Amino acid sequence: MGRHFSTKLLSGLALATALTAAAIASPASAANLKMAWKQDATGLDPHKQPAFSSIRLLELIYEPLVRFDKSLTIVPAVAASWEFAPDAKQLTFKLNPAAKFQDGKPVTAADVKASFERVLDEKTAAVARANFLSIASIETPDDKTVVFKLSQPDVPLLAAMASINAAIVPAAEITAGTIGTKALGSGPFKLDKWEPNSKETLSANKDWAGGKVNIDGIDISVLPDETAILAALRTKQIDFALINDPLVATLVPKETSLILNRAPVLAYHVLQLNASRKPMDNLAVRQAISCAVDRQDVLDTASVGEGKVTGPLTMPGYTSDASTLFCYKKDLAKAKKLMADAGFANGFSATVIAANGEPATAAAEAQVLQSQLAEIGVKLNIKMMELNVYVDTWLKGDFDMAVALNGGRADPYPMYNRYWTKTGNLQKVAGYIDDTLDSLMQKGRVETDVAKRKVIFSDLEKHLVEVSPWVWLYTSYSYTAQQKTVSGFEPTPEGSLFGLTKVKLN
Amino acid sequence: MGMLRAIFSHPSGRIGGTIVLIYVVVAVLGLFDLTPHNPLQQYRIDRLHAPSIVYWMGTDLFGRDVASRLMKGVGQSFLVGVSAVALATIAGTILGLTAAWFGRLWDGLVMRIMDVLLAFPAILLALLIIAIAGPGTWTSVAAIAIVYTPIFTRVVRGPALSIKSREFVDAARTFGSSKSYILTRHLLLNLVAPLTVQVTLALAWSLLTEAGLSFLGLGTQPPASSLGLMLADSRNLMETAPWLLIFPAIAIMISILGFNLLGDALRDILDPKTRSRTA
Amino acid sequence: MSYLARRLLTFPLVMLGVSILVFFAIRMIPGDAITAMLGTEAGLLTPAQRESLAAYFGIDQPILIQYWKWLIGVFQGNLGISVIHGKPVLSIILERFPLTLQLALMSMVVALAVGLPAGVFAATRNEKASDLIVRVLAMIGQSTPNFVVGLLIIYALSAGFGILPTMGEFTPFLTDPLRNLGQMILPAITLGFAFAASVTRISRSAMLDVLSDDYVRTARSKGVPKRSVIWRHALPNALIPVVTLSGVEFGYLLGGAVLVEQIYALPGLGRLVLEAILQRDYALVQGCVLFIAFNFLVVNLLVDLLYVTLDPRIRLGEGG
Amino acid sequence: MTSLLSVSNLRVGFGHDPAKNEIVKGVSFDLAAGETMAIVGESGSGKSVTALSINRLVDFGGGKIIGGSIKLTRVDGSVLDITEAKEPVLEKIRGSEIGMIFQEPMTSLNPVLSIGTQIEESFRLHRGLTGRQATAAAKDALDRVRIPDATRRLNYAPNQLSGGMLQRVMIATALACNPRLLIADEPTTALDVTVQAQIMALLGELKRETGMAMIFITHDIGLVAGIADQIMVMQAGQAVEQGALSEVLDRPQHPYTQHLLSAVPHFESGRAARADFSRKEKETPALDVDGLVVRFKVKGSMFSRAQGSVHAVENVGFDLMPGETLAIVGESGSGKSTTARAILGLVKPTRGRFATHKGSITDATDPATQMVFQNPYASLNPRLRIDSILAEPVIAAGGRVTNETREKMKALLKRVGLPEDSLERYPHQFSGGQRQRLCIARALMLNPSVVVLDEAVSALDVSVQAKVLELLVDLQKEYGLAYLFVSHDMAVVERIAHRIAVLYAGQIVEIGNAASVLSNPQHSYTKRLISAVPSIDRRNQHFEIDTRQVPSLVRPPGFEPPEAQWREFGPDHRARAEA
Repeated sequence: MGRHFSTKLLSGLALATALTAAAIASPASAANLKMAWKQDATGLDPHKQPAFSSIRLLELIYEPLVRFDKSLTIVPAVAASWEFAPDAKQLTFKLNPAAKFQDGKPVTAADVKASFERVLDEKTAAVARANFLSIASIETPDDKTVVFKLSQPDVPLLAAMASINAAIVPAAEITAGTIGTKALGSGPFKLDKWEPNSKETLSANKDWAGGKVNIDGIDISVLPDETAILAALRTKQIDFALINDPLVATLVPKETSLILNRAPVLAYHVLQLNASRKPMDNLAVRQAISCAVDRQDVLDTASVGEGKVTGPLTMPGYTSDASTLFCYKKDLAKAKKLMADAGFANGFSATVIAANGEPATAAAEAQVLQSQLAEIGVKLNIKMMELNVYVDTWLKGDFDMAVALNGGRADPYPMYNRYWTKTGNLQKVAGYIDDTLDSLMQKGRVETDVAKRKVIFSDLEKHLVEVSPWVWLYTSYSYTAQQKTVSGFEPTPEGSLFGLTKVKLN
Repeated sequence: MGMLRAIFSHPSGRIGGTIVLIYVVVAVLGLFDLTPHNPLQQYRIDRLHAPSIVYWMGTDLFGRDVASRLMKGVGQSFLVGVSAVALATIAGTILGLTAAWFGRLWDGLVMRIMDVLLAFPAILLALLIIAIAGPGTWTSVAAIAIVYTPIFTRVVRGPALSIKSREFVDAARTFGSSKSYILTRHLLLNLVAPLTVQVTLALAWSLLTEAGLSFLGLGTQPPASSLGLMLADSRNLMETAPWLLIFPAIAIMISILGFNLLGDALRDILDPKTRSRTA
Repeated sequence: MSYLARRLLTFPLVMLGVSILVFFAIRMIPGDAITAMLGTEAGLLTPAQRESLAAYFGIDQPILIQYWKWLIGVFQGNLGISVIHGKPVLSIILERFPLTLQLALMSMVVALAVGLPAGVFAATRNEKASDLIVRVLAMIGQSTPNFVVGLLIIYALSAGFGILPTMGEFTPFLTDPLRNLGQMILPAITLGFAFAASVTRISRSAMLDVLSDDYVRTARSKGVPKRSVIWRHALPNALIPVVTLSGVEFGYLLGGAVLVEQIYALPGLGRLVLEAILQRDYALVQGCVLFIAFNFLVVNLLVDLLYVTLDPRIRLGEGG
Repeated sequence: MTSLLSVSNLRVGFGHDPAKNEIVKGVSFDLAAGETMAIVGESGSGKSVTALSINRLVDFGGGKIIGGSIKLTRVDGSVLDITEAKEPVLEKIRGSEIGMIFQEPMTSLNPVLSIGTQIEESFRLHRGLTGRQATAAAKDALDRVRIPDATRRLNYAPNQLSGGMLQRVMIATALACNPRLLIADEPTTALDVTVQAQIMALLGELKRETGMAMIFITHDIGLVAGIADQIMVMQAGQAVEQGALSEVLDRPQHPYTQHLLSAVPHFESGRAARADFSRKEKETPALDVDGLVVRFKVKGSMFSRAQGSVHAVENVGFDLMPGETLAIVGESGSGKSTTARAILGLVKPTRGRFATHKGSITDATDPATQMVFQNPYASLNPRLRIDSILAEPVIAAGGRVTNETREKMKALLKRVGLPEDSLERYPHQFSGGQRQRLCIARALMLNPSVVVLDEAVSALDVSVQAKVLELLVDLQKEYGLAYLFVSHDMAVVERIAHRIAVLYAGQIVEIGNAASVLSNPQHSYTKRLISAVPSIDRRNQHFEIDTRQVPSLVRPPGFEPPEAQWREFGPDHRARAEA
């Protein structure tokens, strides 16, 4: 009995290892880039999907009129050229004649008009609608020109048009209502197959107007566990991968066969204080908290130093030197004095909410902040929440404090108009508003001169940090990892994967 | 008393008993913060220190002493495990007993509800409860308790049905003993044996489930630590700081091993049929 | 057979119970499909936009009417459309189910192939050293959380040998057996390991019980040799509790092993339901849970029938 | 006569240190071919262990032969010492040269294998028969043990046959390969007396046909008279007396043998019946049962209508005077227990009226009637101490446990012959006999007028039985108790009953004064019952074999039995007229 039993077990194991090795060797399609990410897209309708994981996929399939390049300057996409009228109340676009949809039909002005009308129509519930309210009417003098008539000058409009949420879709598809199910865009790649939360197969769009793509296609697999992604990279099962968690990303450089691309992003880690709730309604308390937080220490512990401390403005051209901002160097004495002045000498207790795993460093940040604020008597109770429960609570502003990672924009106005303007939709979440903020925002919106806009918005930043409704912490990086055999990928501050169009497999 | 001597004379009882005893001591020390370092104290300069004489099991991402957090973690996991299993036992016993005793309609109703809970995938049931009530120690307790109540109901109902037909219950009926007297003195007392065995096994399962929930981010909430949460957090640091995974993994494995061995010993001791075999 | 009839009668009742539990429980979770899709941007929606999205997701009518409509649909075999996948729920489930089914079957094969002989081996060498070793090994198997075993296997294989089961997508057995087995063997071992431990313990105690029964003594008195006393007389009777245990466990496995699927990145039923809950795809969650509950009940019924055929002593009249 | 088997100074021990835990302490005997040796003794006397040592099955039960020798003369004349033989050799002997049958036929056959397969196994092992040959041989084996319609029965599963039938299958299996020695370990103890008679007859006949030797183990010395050539009486692991049958039965030397023959109840066809009671005319009966009917609905499957019901008890009526004992006698399936349980309210009667002199009792909580059950190990809650067990009736009747109640408990314990300190002990610390005394004490806590005893002594050892019966008689005289004594053991009934009611298929077929019913039975069933009872003075009697089964009690719905006509035989003795 004994002998028979052990030999059966050993032979079973030997078979297992042999099969595993054999299965790895079989190559996927030759010149396809094998890629993996943790968070899969949640939908295919470019006008409705704000989720970062969806935008990365849709940027490869659809194209907006214009887009940002590496240094966030606006470059042509579907539109070859554009210009504001002198009074900035009219914006004319000339379409690239070679631009064609993936079914071969050329992109016409009518498609552009239909797309923007779809975005503006409330029934579509398009995400970026708020940024285009200044469009009064859209005229198409000929097939290749589109004229936007504006109700008031709106400089950030052009930046807003550079988002995939304003992608150009075929008018015929709109009428047929198949935008959400069939992915037909004018972008560099065609979506051949999509199994949500499992895998996507993309093939290169031969007659893409934007130039030649060096790879035949992309096989994307969804690996929910980032250690698995690292393991897949190590065993050459994938050529390219997106990584969220800095703890995993920092392991990539240790592998000789892998390269880690690190690109600073506009999204900012922040500790939001709810100024509409006692005792955070007291300015001194908010300032005390801001002074008690050691931002560099939070960055070093939660994200192992991967990132840099930042003020409210994170986009190139507007960022300022963080050390000049109010209380950006930890000053415990000042913090304690402020607390005493506010009558909270022995502190108070509050709850901070954070979403589970979104961002990956949320729990760590909460725990570091908890121990830092304990030094001025603020006893924090951490409440980790499942993502959607967090979003629901966050939108209702139903929290004392919240650890968050909020998206950034290339232009300060669309980034903060929802929080720091009197008519902002997310006023409840910001929990604070005053006239200086509102007037600075309006001035910034209409000001067309870039230098003057920089001055306006840096005043806004100084004021925000002083009034400290939120404690801005740091910006981190978006990571992509690739085998040494992959070259030519350029990351962008918006974390877009558009750089894959330039990638070569050698 | 007699039971302890019996447990320690049984081969697997000896091993299981000592393990569980050690864990109970560690859990008590942990719960009363009698640990080498303050488990919540962040010595951030010593982040991710390898095990040394100062930090016996090294430090975690925030420079907290892993040994102290492990002791606190054992306390927390036991707290969650014991209270969840206690809840499930009480609920299961009441439902199982009444179902066995009153039979027919009530029995049908109770067992159908239990079937519904059993047919529902366990981890998803726990997930739904936690998502509704928000994660936290007591919601995990409730979630695990609700998942185990059907199992306990069945473990109680089976033997209760067989005891109900035993002659000493008939005798009690002939005196006209009251229903509650028969339920408590005759049925309940004789269910102690199968229940104790099930409790020890359920404690082992609850540790596993708590670890599973923490892995999905729904178990114990930071900065508190439970064995499951420490395991889950160590996932992405597996290569840079392996001690963060090894110590909690061993701790959870040995504690469950202890419970299983104890459960086996109790089954042999309390179940008269097998008592003769393990002379 | 009144026992079978009674069991069949309770089937729809339990399914109804499950449908009510899942339908209302998921709607009690804060955050709905809109926040799931739009995240923080949902705050920017104007009332009209929110209204049209609610209609799109079918969460605008009162809850009872939603339930009634859905139930009617279920009876007609239409489990509704998944919002995220844009496909009928049933087709998504049937796409993901082969993986979970194969994983469940393979884990059971691993569990029985390892557990049964080990249990019988331990029982026949009762109380000797080898019995204790097998039992402690079985215990260790049952004491390790399967996600820890999974993590360690992945780390050891990738760092140590540079090989790894293919992840992310599932190649059905028929299309490419080699690649399929390569992908499924390790998760099956991870899942089967803990399951094998409980099979060992159950079969050991069942064998010990059976070996002390009268008919084994009768068999010996007939001069039946030691080996066939175990295989022809003892094992068929000891199989009964093992069958019940593996049946119930198989029923659970059909619900998908969420944790193992997560680690090995297998698009199985467990992950499908988990993601559906996180994305508040109500139709998909309800469809999946009904499907899993249905399988669980069918498997339990089959186990009962097998139980009766294996052991004629249980007259059908008195079971249940 | 060459001795087939010669056992000298056999010593067998159990557990880790067998020497310290010796059960059989030096037993020797010789057995010639074709001879039958009976080994008689009570439980714990080591008789079963001796039997199990002969074919070394004792090794599997945790025992070990630590001394002496067992020499078996094999077919080819060679002599083998079984104590030294290795397992493979023993496997050759078991089944082919030594057959064995056991006490519990219901559990001695493998439940999942058909009867045919289990018999064919012996032929396959020792005769190399396979397939159709083996099946034919199995069918012949079944015919030989007089099992009707054998071919169909081959595919039956064990649970489809009655105890008697199963024991016949066991005999067929054991004798399949015509072993030269059959060891029968209490083969009929678990069977009804009429079925026991048929099995004994079958064994006697098979012995004559095959000339096989037999070792017959039993605790009932009466049973041995009809079949044994030699007797060996064992007590506490030693053979206290052995010799030829008549030698030992007529002139017992050892006091223990004498005790077994005299003190232990033996059936003497009515001569030993009690005469210490006479019924006074107008006294109100302690218990009057009239027209008791108990029927259980047989639930058809979901779809077909109810198929009718089991008529367990049909129109039973009798009365019971204070101080009098009425015995209800019948075999399993006759409805005697159901009658007792119906009176106590444990079973809901379909019709019928009971009255005690304290008025009619409607439900079970009448303290006047108490019950003592059959299995002493199951009728006491193992988790309760004796004082709370005894207190239960008082609490149930609404009383409170005062020291006065404790005094009463102590008195009762003394009265039933148990030490006063037993109040603090648990049931598992008492022997079977002591537990039955506890049950009796519990029944007397509320000074009942009627005590129903359902097979109260049948689970006890023979000598313990005698003492408990004496106790019951004394208590009856002291407290004027009325006993309703349900039993299947005629020897015990003869010792305790004033009047006897014979029950068959749910109906009283004969009732009357004990002496007249036993000495001159009228109804055919009573005659058959009494003739089947083994007794010492009927030596080497030839029993005729009849294989009639107990009739099925299932009747179509709405069936009512015909009105009973009675024939009178003396002042207090009447029998049901037979068709």
